[in-house]
Amino acid sequence: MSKLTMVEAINLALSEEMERDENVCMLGEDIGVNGGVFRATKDLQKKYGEERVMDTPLAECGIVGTAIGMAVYGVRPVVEIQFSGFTMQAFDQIEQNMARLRNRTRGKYNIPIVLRTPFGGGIRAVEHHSESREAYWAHTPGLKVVIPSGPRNARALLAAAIREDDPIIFYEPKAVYRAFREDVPDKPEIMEIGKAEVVRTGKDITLISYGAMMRPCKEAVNDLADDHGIDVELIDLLTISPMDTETLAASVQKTGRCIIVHEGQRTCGVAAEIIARLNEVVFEFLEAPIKRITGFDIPFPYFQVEEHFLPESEEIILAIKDTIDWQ
Amino acid sequence: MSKLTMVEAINLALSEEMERDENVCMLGEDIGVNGGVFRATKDLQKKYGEERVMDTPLAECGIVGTAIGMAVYGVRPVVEIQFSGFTMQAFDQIEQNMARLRNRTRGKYNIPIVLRTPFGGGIRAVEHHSESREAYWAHTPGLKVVIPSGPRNARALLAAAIREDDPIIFYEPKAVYRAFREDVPDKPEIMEIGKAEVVRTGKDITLISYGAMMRPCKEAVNDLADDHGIDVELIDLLTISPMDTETLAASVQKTGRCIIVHEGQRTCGVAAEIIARLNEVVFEFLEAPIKRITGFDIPFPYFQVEEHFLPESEEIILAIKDTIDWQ
Amino acid sequence: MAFQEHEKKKTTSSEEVVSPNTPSAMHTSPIDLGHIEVLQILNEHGEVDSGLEPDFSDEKLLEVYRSMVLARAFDKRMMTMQRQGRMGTFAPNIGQEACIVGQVTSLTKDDWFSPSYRSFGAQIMRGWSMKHLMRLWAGFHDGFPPPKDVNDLPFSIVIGSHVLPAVGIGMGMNYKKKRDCVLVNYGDGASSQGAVSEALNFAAVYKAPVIFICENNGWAISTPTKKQSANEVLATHGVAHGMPSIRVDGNDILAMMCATKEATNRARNGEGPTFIEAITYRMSLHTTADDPKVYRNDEEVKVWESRCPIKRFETYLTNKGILDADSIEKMVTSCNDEAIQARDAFYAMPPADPTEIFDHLFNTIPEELQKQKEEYLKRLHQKGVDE
Amino acid sequence: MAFQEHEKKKTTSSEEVVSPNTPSAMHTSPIDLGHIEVLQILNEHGEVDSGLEPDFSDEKLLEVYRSMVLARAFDKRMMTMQRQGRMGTFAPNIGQEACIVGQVTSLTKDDWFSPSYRSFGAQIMRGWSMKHLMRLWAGFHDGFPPPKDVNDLPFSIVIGSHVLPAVGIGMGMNYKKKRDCVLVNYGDGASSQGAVSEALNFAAVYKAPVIFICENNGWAISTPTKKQSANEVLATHGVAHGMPSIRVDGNDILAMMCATKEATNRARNGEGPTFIEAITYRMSLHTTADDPKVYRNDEEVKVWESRCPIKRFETYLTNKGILDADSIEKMVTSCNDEAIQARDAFYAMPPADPTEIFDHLFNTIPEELQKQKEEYLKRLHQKGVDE
Ligand SMILES: Cc1ncc(C[n+]2csc(CCOP(=O)(O)OP(=O)(O)O)c2C)c(N)n1
Ligand SMILES: Cc1ncc(C[n+]2csc(CCOP(=O)(O)OP(=O)(O)O)c2C)c(N)n1
Ligand SMILES: [Mg+2]
Ligand SMILES: [Mg+2]
Repeated sequence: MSKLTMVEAINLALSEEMERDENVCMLGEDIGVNGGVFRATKDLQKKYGEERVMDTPLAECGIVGTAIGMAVYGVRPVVEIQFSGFTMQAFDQIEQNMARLRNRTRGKYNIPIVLRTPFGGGIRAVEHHSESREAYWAHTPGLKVVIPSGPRNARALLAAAIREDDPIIFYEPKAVYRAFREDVPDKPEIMEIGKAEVVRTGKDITLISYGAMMRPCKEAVNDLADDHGIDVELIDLLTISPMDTETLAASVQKTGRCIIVHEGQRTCGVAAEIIARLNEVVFEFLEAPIKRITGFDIPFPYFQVEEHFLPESEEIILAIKDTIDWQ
Repeated sequence: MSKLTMVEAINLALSEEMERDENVCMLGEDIGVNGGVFRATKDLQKKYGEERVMDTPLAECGIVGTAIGMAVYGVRPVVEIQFSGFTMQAFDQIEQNMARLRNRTRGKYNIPIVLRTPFGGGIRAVEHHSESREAYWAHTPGLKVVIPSGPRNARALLAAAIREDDPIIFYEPKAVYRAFREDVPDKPEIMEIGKAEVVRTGKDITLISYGAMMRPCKEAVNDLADDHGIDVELIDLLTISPMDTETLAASVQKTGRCIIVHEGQRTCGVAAEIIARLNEVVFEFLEAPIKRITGFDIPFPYFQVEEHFLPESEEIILAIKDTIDWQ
Repeated sequence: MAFQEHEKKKTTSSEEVVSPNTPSAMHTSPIDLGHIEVLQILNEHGEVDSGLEPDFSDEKLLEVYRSMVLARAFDKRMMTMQRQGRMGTFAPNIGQEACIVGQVTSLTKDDWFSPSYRSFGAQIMRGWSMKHLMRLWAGFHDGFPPPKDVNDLPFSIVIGSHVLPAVGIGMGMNYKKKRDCVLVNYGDGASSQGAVSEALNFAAVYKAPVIFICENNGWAISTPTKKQSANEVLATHGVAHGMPSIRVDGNDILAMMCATKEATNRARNGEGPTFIEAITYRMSLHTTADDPKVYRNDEEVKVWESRCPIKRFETYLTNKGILDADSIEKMVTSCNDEAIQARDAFYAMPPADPTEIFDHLFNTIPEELQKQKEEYLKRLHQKGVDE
Repeated sequence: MAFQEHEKKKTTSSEEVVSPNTPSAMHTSPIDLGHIEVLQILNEHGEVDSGLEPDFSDEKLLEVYRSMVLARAFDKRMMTMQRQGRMGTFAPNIGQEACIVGQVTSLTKDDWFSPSYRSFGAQIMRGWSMKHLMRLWAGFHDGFPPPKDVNDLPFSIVIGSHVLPAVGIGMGMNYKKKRDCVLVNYGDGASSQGAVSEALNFAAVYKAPVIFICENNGWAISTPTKKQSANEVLATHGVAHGMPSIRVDGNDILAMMCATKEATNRARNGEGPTFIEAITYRMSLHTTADDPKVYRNDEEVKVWESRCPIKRFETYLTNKGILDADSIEKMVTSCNDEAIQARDAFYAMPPADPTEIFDHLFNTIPEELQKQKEEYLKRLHQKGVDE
């Protein structure tokens, strides 16, 4: 056991997977000598050489596009996009080839790519550096979308992602990178992709979130238990797509009430999808409208006011109380 | 009045707007001498010259990116992307500049661009030529997304879009291009963007759709009225974003039941958003789960089997009956 | 061949140039960009430049000739089928047979090929049966996967989007220390796509064993090359990214064979990518959905008829004594027959299976998608579509 | 200047080349790519090439000199503020002042400028107050709109994404028959972005009045130019797209002024775009979030210190009798003071208004968004944030 930050845990998983399988390689901007701008790939080039940890030219479409070819050829590239906002530069390759080449060839070619990229706000960065656009990827057939929330699940999910034969968008909540340390077992650990985790069982209401928003959610849950005797069931989605509808539905079937929290913009976002599914499968158990606390439908604001854009625990507490009182 | 196809009506609107305002210009691949691969820009270069109807190099990112600059400079570009699948090539410019440059400059620069592009299936085209990805744009703050369903509203909405000072994604349902003719008034006509249209009032259930899917919806509505005495309220969304929640909510408040039909993929699609909103505002009036009949979460299939991917009236009829019977 | 020499020269001159982050003084002497060699071995009249004439075996030459004739026969058959409503929209390769067939003549089974949609002749040479290609263009899912043992990507529909993956395959070869290579072709239109520039850059930076064939056939649908680029010498794109670059007469099969042979040798020797601009001409429609009469005049087409790559090669082979009028006729007949047989075999194939469209997106179909599949199967059942 | 002649030469040679869709015979003679001129007027020691020395007025030279000194003073002030936690992450321009200031010296108020994030000196010259720039980099929304009457785009954060819009502005000038021009700068790293290639192509095809300044400062964060491109002469990118292209000593202010003057003249005369590769060096951190010690050695930096653009210019101006040790010192002090005053003015500005983040996305806030704004205002209210 060692106490690691998320960025250290990611570094560990990368190193372990490169050690385990010589076909695992990495591509990205400044990931070599520099170890990545967040140091997630620190020392990996030193350990595994320039051929396996490749600094690339400054072209995200180029990175993803060539990684696709490498994957077709049997290599297993882990791609780092420096900030998730710059995945837009590679949108065409992601949507047209990475997500579809397997389908296009009816399974002749696998595309085992993990596209790692830091997302979300909270670090006082400039424009385009705080995006949460996981809904784009969830809406794109052929991708799996994974979002860890802490050091331990980051390491275990990343390892699982690297071993998968299908393309994965691995969104790393950068606000969590160095936010806290957590015990991480010495031995490599794997967590199944596609499963949500019930972080705390409760009977009054279901609270669903993921990534950095798990922090205010946990705060809210604790406050509500301590101060108001409200017993919240908290679910960490972990995989955005394919979504673990079963776990969500089972919870809401029990509690009858639900709140969803995410940073990403609202319209056609992940919360909309969760609401649609719950409406489909547990409609008769719903006792109040499902509420979503999400990013607003505006660009992520500049950092002087970004704190106001991000959902906080007070608002979650109010929403939960409102929903419980709803009739 | 003349009876026009949708593609003729679009051509008419383009011509009228270029006539009206000399700052309106057009950029796109093969839109000049060739008149566009669907002939939507037929004869416009002859009429307005090469400087106003510009054939571009084969680079969608280039087209959108330069149109943004022209817009900043006070020109009003109407961009044609040959098929909506190729807007992926311009995703970065759309998301990072077209949708945001006004916000970034706090209104100093307007971006009056209309990005026209044919979308949807049903014409037996090759891969990437049948995409319906309107949800990407609805999820992107700063864009308006407009989708006509017939010749007359295509002409009136396109004219309105060209006169707007904000960027608009104008998705043209190519299956409708030549599907039928409709009376189009001689005088230019404008339809307000942002308003859904109640195409038929009814009391039993609300059916919401847009674009080419209005056809099977209308068929279903007629069959249900004729054969089953079911009175459906049919709404044509027309503007996907910003969404006319009010009109939708008013209808569902009355009927208590709702079905949404679109071709686009399901997860985080437009139907999910509609369900989320109705859940928020008319939860207490809902008498059955809202159903969505949408594209599946797979790439649009190749044309030998595409007909099975697209929703048809039989299925809509069944879904409506199911929803009405639900308890 | 000439362009290797040129490459040497260029390297020398670029070594003189100051490397900005190497602490050396600023050079002020002009930087010589060198030349782009232009290669033609058989001229329009089928006359051979004896100084450049390669010594391919008669069998090889005949095999290549037959491939060109077959490509044309296939094209014609497809066009007939399309006009009869029994084929989807497709892009004829007529007039470009030398370029298309010639480019793959130096590839082995271990090499990879990433073609554009206008590559019938090459795909047949690579081992795609005509029946399979018909299946593909008729919109059947099972037409897309390349045949077993054929290392190809399926053809690219999104212009330019296949070039980066091709470079990635080359990078994979380096990664796995294989001495094979990848060949990718794309058009003058595609050369405008930013992703293609990025591909050139990555290939050069990583010395990936890639051969780029830029098929400059004068048109991108209705857009002539001179409106596509202010520098009509598209080979300059290769130079800009620091790789040996050459312009080749794409209607001259010998030039195409020689240029690609040299390029594949370079690639296998670890010398990195090569850029080949092939000048050719799209004789027919852009695709069957296109009407070139709207945007180009017949005279231009006529001039290019006289540069026909097949006729030119016939003249050469006849002069060489390998062919005569009789054997030409026989060859044409046998190719036409083969295309007709392929058509018949294609018509005899089973209808599309509508049920499998969910099955290949992921290695294992996720539970949620499985539910959608069941919904879909129910739909098929309600429609009475046999499974 | 030399590179116009070069341009003429190139045009002639490229006319010889067969235009693929023009019915002419295939040329087989090699295509001469010509030369890229390299311009330096002041060498590292501040010695002037008298044959090339321009005749700018003393006032102009002093104004430009002061702008360079001010740019450096501003940089230093920002660095201090950043280290004190009172400024956001930013990208210092130290060492690149000749390149950055020089490039805008020929622009008028009617021209447009589309800068990268490393363009303080140029932005100040264009009319941005230092206080305004501080506001921008400190993350205030009101820092982003260019000042009234300043025709700039806000600086680009997404590498290369501002180049296409800049070209579009040039196309707009053509559309509106204006004889102005646009200048856009970007780095060696940005040169790898496909969108930048597309921008060069569009500019050349439409003969847009655009000046491209590729600031080759040796590094893109930790990536040296030689890993960015196999052809380190980035000016070749301009050649590939068919525009006059030159390499300039970017630490030589006179060369920068002359090269851009000529380019703006060309643009205004309807002769289209120009590509200028400026060789310079990033002396400091990539941004304040970066630690260059991890990836580059100090010796390289030291060598470039000796090529300091400000010192070099000082030597020249001193030799010319326009400056002396005393006036230099005064200038430095006055610039430092100006930066301090800007800082104080910035500190005195009101805090950010959190309520306006919904107001500028659209011309009229849509009803649905208005509802979200109200939700947000309620949140602010609950948090006790004063409006
Ligand atoms: C990204 C993208 N944009 C547009 C199209 C539509 N389109 C198909 S072929 C074509 C022209 C291609 O020209 P070129 O690259 O010269 O190849 P050629 O057809 O001449 O072989 C266009 C514009 C497309 N398929 N993909
Ligand atoms: C599209 C995109 N990718 C990555 C980044 C992160 N990034 C910021 S600056 C930079 C390096 C830029 O280098 P260069 O273009 O040479 O400019 P310089 O910083 O040297 O002035 C990178 C990779 C970004 N801002 N945008
Ligand atoms: Mg072409
Ligand atoms: Mg740089």
